Amino acid sequence: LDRITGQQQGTTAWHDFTEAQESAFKRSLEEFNDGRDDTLNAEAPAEMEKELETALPADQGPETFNWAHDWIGRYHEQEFVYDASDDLEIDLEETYTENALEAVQWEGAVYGLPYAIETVSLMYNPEYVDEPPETLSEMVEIMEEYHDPENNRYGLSMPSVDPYFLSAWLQAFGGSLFDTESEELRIEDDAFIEGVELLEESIWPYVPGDPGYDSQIPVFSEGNAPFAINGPWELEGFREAGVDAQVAPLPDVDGGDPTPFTGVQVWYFTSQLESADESALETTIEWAEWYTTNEQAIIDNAEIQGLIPVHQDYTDSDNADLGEDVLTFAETVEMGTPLPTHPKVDQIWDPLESGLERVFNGNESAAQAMESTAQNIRDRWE
Amino acid sequence: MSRFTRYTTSIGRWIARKLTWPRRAADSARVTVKQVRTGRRTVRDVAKTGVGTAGAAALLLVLLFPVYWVLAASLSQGSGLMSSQGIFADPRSYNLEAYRWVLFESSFTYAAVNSLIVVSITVLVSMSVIIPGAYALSRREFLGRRGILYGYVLFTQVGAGLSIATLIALYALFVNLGLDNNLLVLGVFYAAGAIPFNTWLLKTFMDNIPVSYEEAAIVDGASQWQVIREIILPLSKPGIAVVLVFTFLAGWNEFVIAQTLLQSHNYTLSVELYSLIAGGGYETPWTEFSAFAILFALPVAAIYFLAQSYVEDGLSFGGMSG
Amino acid sequence: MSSSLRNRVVGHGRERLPFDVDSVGLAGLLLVAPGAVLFLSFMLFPIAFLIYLSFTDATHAGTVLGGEASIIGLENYAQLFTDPQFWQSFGVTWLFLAVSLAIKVVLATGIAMILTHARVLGKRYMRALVIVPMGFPAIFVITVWEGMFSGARYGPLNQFAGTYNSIVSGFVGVLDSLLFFVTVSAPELLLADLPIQWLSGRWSAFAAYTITEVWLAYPFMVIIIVSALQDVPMDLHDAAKVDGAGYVHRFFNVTLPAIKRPVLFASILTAATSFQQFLIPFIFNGGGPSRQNELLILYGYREAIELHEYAFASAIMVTAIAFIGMFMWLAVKKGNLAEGIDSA
Amino acid sequence: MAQVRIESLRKEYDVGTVVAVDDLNLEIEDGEFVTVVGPSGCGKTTTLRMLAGLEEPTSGTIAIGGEDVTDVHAKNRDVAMVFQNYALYPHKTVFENMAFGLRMSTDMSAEEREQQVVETAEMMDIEGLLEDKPDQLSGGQKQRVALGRAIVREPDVFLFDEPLSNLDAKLRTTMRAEIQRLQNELGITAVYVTHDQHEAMTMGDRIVILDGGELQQVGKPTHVYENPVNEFVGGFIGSPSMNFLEVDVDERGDTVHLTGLEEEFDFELSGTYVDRHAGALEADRYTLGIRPESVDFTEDTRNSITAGVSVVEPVGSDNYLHLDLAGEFIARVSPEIEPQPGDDVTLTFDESDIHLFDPKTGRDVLGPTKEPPTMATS
Amino acid sequence: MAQVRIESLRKEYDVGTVVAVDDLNLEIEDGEFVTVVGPSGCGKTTTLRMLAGLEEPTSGTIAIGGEDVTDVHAKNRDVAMVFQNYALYPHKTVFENMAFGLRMSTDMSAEEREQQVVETAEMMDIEGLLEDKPDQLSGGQKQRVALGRAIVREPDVFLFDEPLSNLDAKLRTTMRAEIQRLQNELGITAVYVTHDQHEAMTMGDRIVILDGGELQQVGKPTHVYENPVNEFVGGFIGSPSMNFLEVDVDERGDTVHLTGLEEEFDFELSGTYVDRHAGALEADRYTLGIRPESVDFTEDTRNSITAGVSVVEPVGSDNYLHLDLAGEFIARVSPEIEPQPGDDVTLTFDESDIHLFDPKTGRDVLGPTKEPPTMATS
Ligand SMILES: Nc1ncnc2c1ncn2[C@@H]1O[C@H](COP(=O)(O)OP(=O)(O)OP(=O)(O)O)[C@@H](O)[C@H]1O
Ligand SMILES: Nc1ncnc2c1ncn2[C@@H]1O[C@H](COP(=O)(O)OP(=O)(O)OP(=O)(O)O)[C@@H](O)[C@H]1O
Ligand SMILES: [Mg+2]
Ligand SMILES: [Mg+2]
Repeated sequence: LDRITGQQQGTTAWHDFTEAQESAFKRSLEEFNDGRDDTLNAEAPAEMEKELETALPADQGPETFNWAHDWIGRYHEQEFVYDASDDLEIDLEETYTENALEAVQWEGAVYGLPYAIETVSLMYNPEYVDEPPETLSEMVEIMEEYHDPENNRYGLSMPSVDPYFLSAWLQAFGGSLFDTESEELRIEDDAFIEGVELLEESIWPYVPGDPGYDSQIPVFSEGNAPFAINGPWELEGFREAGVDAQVAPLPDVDGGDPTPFTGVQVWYFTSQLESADESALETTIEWAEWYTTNEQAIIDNAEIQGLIPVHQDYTDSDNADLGEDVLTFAETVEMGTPLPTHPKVDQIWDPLESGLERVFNGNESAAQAMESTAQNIRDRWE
Repeated sequence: MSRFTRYTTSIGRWIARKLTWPRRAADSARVTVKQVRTGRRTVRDVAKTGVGTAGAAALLLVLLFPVYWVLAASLSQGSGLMSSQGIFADPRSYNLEAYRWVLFESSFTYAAVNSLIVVSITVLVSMSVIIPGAYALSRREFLGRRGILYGYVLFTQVGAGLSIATLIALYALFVNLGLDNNLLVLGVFYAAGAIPFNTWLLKTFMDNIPVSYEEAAIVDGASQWQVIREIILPLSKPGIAVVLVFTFLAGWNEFVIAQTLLQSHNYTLSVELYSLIAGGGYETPWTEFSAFAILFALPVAAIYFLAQSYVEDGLSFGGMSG
Repeated sequence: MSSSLRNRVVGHGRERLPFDVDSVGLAGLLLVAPGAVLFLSFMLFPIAFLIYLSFTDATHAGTVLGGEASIIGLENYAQLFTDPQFWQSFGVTWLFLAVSLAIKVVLATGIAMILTHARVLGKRYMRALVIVPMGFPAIFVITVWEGMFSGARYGPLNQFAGTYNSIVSGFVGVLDSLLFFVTVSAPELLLADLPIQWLSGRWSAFAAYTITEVWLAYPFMVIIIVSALQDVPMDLHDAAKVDGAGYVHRFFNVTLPAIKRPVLFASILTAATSFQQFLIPFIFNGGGPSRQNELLILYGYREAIELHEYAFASAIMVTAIAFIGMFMWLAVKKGNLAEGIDSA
Repeated sequence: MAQVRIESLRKEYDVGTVVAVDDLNLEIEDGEFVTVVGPSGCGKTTTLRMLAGLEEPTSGTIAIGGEDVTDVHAKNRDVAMVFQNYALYPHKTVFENMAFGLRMSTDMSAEEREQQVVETAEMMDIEGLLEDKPDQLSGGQKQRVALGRAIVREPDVFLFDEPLSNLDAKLRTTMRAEIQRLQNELGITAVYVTHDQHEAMTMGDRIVILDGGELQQVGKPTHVYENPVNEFVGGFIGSPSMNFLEVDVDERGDTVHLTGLEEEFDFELSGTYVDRHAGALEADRYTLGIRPESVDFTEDTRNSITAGVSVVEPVGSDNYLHLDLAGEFIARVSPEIEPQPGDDVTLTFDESDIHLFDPKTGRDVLGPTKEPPTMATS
Repeated sequence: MAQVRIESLRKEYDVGTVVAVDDLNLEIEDGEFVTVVGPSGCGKTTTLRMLAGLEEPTSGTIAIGGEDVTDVHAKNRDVAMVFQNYALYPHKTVFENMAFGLRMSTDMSAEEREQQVVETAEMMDIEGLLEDKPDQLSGGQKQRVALGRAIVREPDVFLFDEPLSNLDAKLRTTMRAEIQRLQNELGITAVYVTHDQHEAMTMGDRIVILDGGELQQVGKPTHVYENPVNEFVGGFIGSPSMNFLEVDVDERGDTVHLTGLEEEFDFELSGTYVDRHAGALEADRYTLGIRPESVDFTEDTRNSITAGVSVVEPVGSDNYLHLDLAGEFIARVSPEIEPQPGDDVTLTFDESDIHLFDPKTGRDVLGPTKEPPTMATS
């Protein structure tokens, strides 16, 4: 009957781990729950973002969930998150890197604890490439050599219009999406448009025609492309498919610096905790503290998915055995800048993606597209 | 008991009839050859039939290509759907790995039980109001009959879109009443949505049952209830079968509402299927998705295939032609 | 005279059982009531709530559920009717409805005719197969078609296009070697430019929607038309043959009129569903590119769920419901479905 | 087995705009077989349905076996009806069809029911069909099952609504005999609607003729044939139809002459005849009715009429001569008489065979003298 | 307007398991009206459909107007068919129904078509219905429209498939006359299938009798009535049916006696009669056939037979006496003769009226002497 009426008990965490990640997560969860009176239950909703959106205001949501830090601003505004600064027992400054700590805070409140940081980087197939290219022009040369769509061979595999994957180049010449201080849109700036033009010139000619994620992946995983640009989560999949994918830092750009977005992975504290009973609050806080500091979890994350730790103990010491890949990703993270968290940014992604797609398809020039996109976004802000 | 065995044997015979076509096809082929040889049928005549049949079969192949494609994909574990080797993976590499995964490792079975719970409620509740409603609308005169009928016709096809439109309102309603995340309520909700179309459908069907059967029964001394049980219901069988299938589908296939109202431990199959695409990373695991989808759609497809004549009868708007 | 005869014909269906009128129809009312009440209780409240919301300033779900919204009158509607995106969605929705309906009707009629034709053996099995997709969950069908329309070179449809290209060039190549004085190369016009970005082009995405919609709805149409075709008296065909009518004339003069009403009926039903199509654009490309194909319901859904404009979204939904209601009402009136109500 | 008594029965449809049955009075004896005829739409079916309880009379009463059943629901009247289209339950076997009524209206045990059904089936010679469904049966078999279904209940009254109209001629003859035999054997009161002349004449103890919802005549078939009360009945009963001629009545001294209005024709009535009908011939214009078989040929020019033959229809046993007289005038003659179309023939008839109808009321002014027609009682 | 010639026509269904028409030979003159009768399932409809081109013969040829049309598609034959259920296009008005054939098979202009349709409609008296749809028409009106649709095309051949079987008796009589008048006027060859005795006898110039797919007899109706070639035709044509008695032939010196097998009955044939049929009476057992109207009553005990009366059926113009003889034996007598059931009557008949059928082949051994029947030509 419980199942039919579905009334759920206990403290809950929502997650959106992939299958590979899930087993490690489950292991951690078991370990955490072992011996606890109030255990933490895990659930994986079909579409976490939408479901949080309805469940939280209705008091039907989880106590915690994991996601990149970029929702902090909006969730603060919608009052979906809980400020746990008074409840935390851990010394934040001592434990997490500065970047990461900044990411989970908003106007002084602590809305979650960070456990990793990630970004996209270059990957290459050693069958085609001996040494990873140092500069973009080297990379273009190699892509040029292999690119031959007629025979199912491409230069690069990359979700081609998703701003997250393109951010390194879009922001290569000093451009950015949004100025958090002045709350102004920056995509019409010359620096940003230059970034788009760089894509047009050096990147897009070498990817498969369908910019979508699902279409791009197989090109690399089946060994039909020398390069891919993707995140640590895909590494395992590539290797399982039989490509000995290697990670490299993003190549330098003439006259600029590739600046990818980085995402801090966070266990959020939700507004559910405001009315929650003592034990639920305790469980949630303890879980976040435990997970973000647990060695096994950190190593699992690093090894399985190439997630870069944000725990100071593991970043400083090069001796920590986290593997090559993580170190390489860490190098890329160094170049990057955190995803903006301002609520207004939320309205930027979709229009920007459409705008980029129009340029990708050759329907509009970079400047035109950005101009109309900016207009579009401003309309939405109203 | 004997009734049960009678039903099972007749169902068995019915399935057997559906499945023995190769033998019958061979028989008629033999006869045709004989006819041509004895000059009873011209070669041209046979050829025309051959071309017609081949054309129809070709059309069918084209139409059902997506089905074939998913089927192939579900068997191609290890060589993704978007494989650059082509649409059709090498049949030698076909394996049942994905099905094993769906059945034993995914939450398929668990969600299937949820789906079954929802569907049984939907079917039970909707049938128990649709049949009397259709009967009354078809056979009785009462206050507001035309109004209700009009309303039902207007709402026949609005159900699905309406639910999306009123999604948030529904959610608010359910949450406020504490009825969200409740399979029972979800089932009842589907039943409610299925009422207008199916009531109207069944009513149209019942309209074509001649009144004289009822009159005969009344003259034979049957009471109102006996007339319904002994005459109307048995004669409405094809219509009821179709409505049964439709209400079943209403509960089995719906996804948007289920996703909104249910939490993941209560997901039905359709939401689980969707979370295969949407959840957990960027990439769609096509093979698993296909296997999952096929196992999900198979029962309904099988019912359709076997109940074809009922469906054709039940959807025959005989009274509407002309 | 003819009118009284007609009354008798039509009235036939209106016969009711004896002594019905006395009982003031109480029994009848009691029989329909549970269904009607159940339906209304699940439909009426949400609609009322939606209408209420459309007059408020609710933004994200929190404001709706928390009851923090306040009434602002018709502002949302004013904004809606001046929003170019609304008119864009509105137009493309009707276009989608019309195009997919036209294709559906023609295709389904064709299939139904073929699958009832005397020259086709095993047509019962083929019919059984052809309606199987009706049982597939929409979400499944749509996802599969999304895969079919993959813009990758090795997306299934692009592969077909590739095969087509090589057939064309192969054919031209044969021509070329036959006529060795001139060099013939495959004309660009005949060749598809591969890979086709189905879902990135405005019209190709629209075409993809349409094809998927057609595939979703054709089985229902086919069944209805097959049933209707089987009710066409053979005698009428014989009479037309004797009258000197060939196949085409028989189709237009005997078959078509006989299946007209069922087809009309099925058209209205599926058109109403098309109008509310949501999953196809939602799954395919979110109504893209650049919201150019954002069908009405998706438009509302996005405004609510993704853009956190619940009140505005409610105004869209209310408008959509109003239109679909009007459409059905007109269809019922003009399409004489009301006759079905009265007589049948 | 019961007497049926219908009093001032009236049925209106559509709020009185259609009067299907108008002030009908009729008494049917226990065990009697009554046939009901009339043109299409005259109210035959409506009357039957009111008897069965399927239609509520607008006014008037119906009594069965002395008990007023006007307000009794159909299911509580002990009548059985055989519908024109049989109305066999298509989803039930023949056995179940027949057992249904017993199951509904008696509290017999299953064995008793089975026994009774099987007995009846044997009587109807359909015991081999008991396991079949109606759509496996031929028309004649269906018919017999429908009869069997009615008979098995041994009702008070049988109602038949054109039960044979869907059958072919041969089968009809057989079934007709069968129904008669059964009704005789069982002695159940029966009301039999038909539009077949022959059935109406041969099957009924009495025949009821309706027109426009009103009763025209009731009586023994031969009596009605010979003494139609009015022009309608005269024209309706008999095939080929009675011939009609418009005549003037001309009293010339002692004798009375009938002279043709459009035809040259002078027919002198004998004195005894005139005496017998004294007082009847008051108007001076009548419609003269004469049956085709009463037309004789003569050489005599007195009391005769000469007409051209337009068509000769040989039907084997007789020849029908269509004559150029008063629109449609048919003489039935023996097959040896074969005039050619275009020939002139002279014909006459016996004064005892003629009918004189009042052209306004249509009533036969000579009619009632021969034998009082058994009119509807009240 | 054309002659129709059918040669060795054969039609099999279901891979030869059903032979619907078997080796049919028939020649129909230009302008002739031929009626086709036979029991249900004898192949009447099949023959007609082959003539129309709706069914492909298994073997044999059909020629219309001297031209072999066996392989010509229906739409290219100039025939018009009136279907049993009319088969009017339900969505077309009467006008459109009638104009459709003209539109399809001629290249008349719209005005010409309209003129022709209106003319025909006037001829059929349906010009007031031109704008109506078929379901607004009564049965008789539909019938006339169906006829009109056939007539308007002025085809080579008319085919009628039981066109009147759905109509009531009165309407049937009227329509029958109408069809005959029209066919006469237009002079178009017509083949008319019916199972109504009366229609078959009265309408046809010649009558064709089929049984089990085989031709039994062709000839003028009266000739066939009087001289059925075999027992089947004898029994099939005529209503009530011919009576049959099993008899032994007994040569007693100079005279020949027919003695009843089951009945006590001794009938002496006259010398002249025997001489005339010399050589015909070779077997010693025959089935004697005698028509109900040929049965006379006598007081004489010679050449007579006594039987009990079981039923007296008064049909107004005659009485039918059912006698306890040879299963079913009917005598048609005038309505004055009214014995009571149970009475004994003595009956006899003229030797010229009897038929003797060979019990094995069924052929009438006396038959061919009177007049050579017009058999099918080939
Ligand atoms: N349900 C009804 N509503 C309105 N009028 C009706 C109804 N039933 C019958 N009538 C009318 O009542 C009259 C008598 O009908 P009824 O069916 O009794 O005729 P009938 O004698 O049985 O004719 P038929 O020989 O054609 O069966 C007709 O004028 C008919 O139109
Ligand atoms: N399409 C068919 N398939 C198989 N058998 C058929 C078909 N059509 C007719 N028959 C058979 O052929 C024979 C002759 O049929 P037909 O319809 O010509 O008879 P009919 O003389 O017109 O009979 P009726 O008087 O009942 O109309 C019958 O035995 C019938 O069962
Ligand atoms: Mg009637
Ligand atoms: Mg026939």
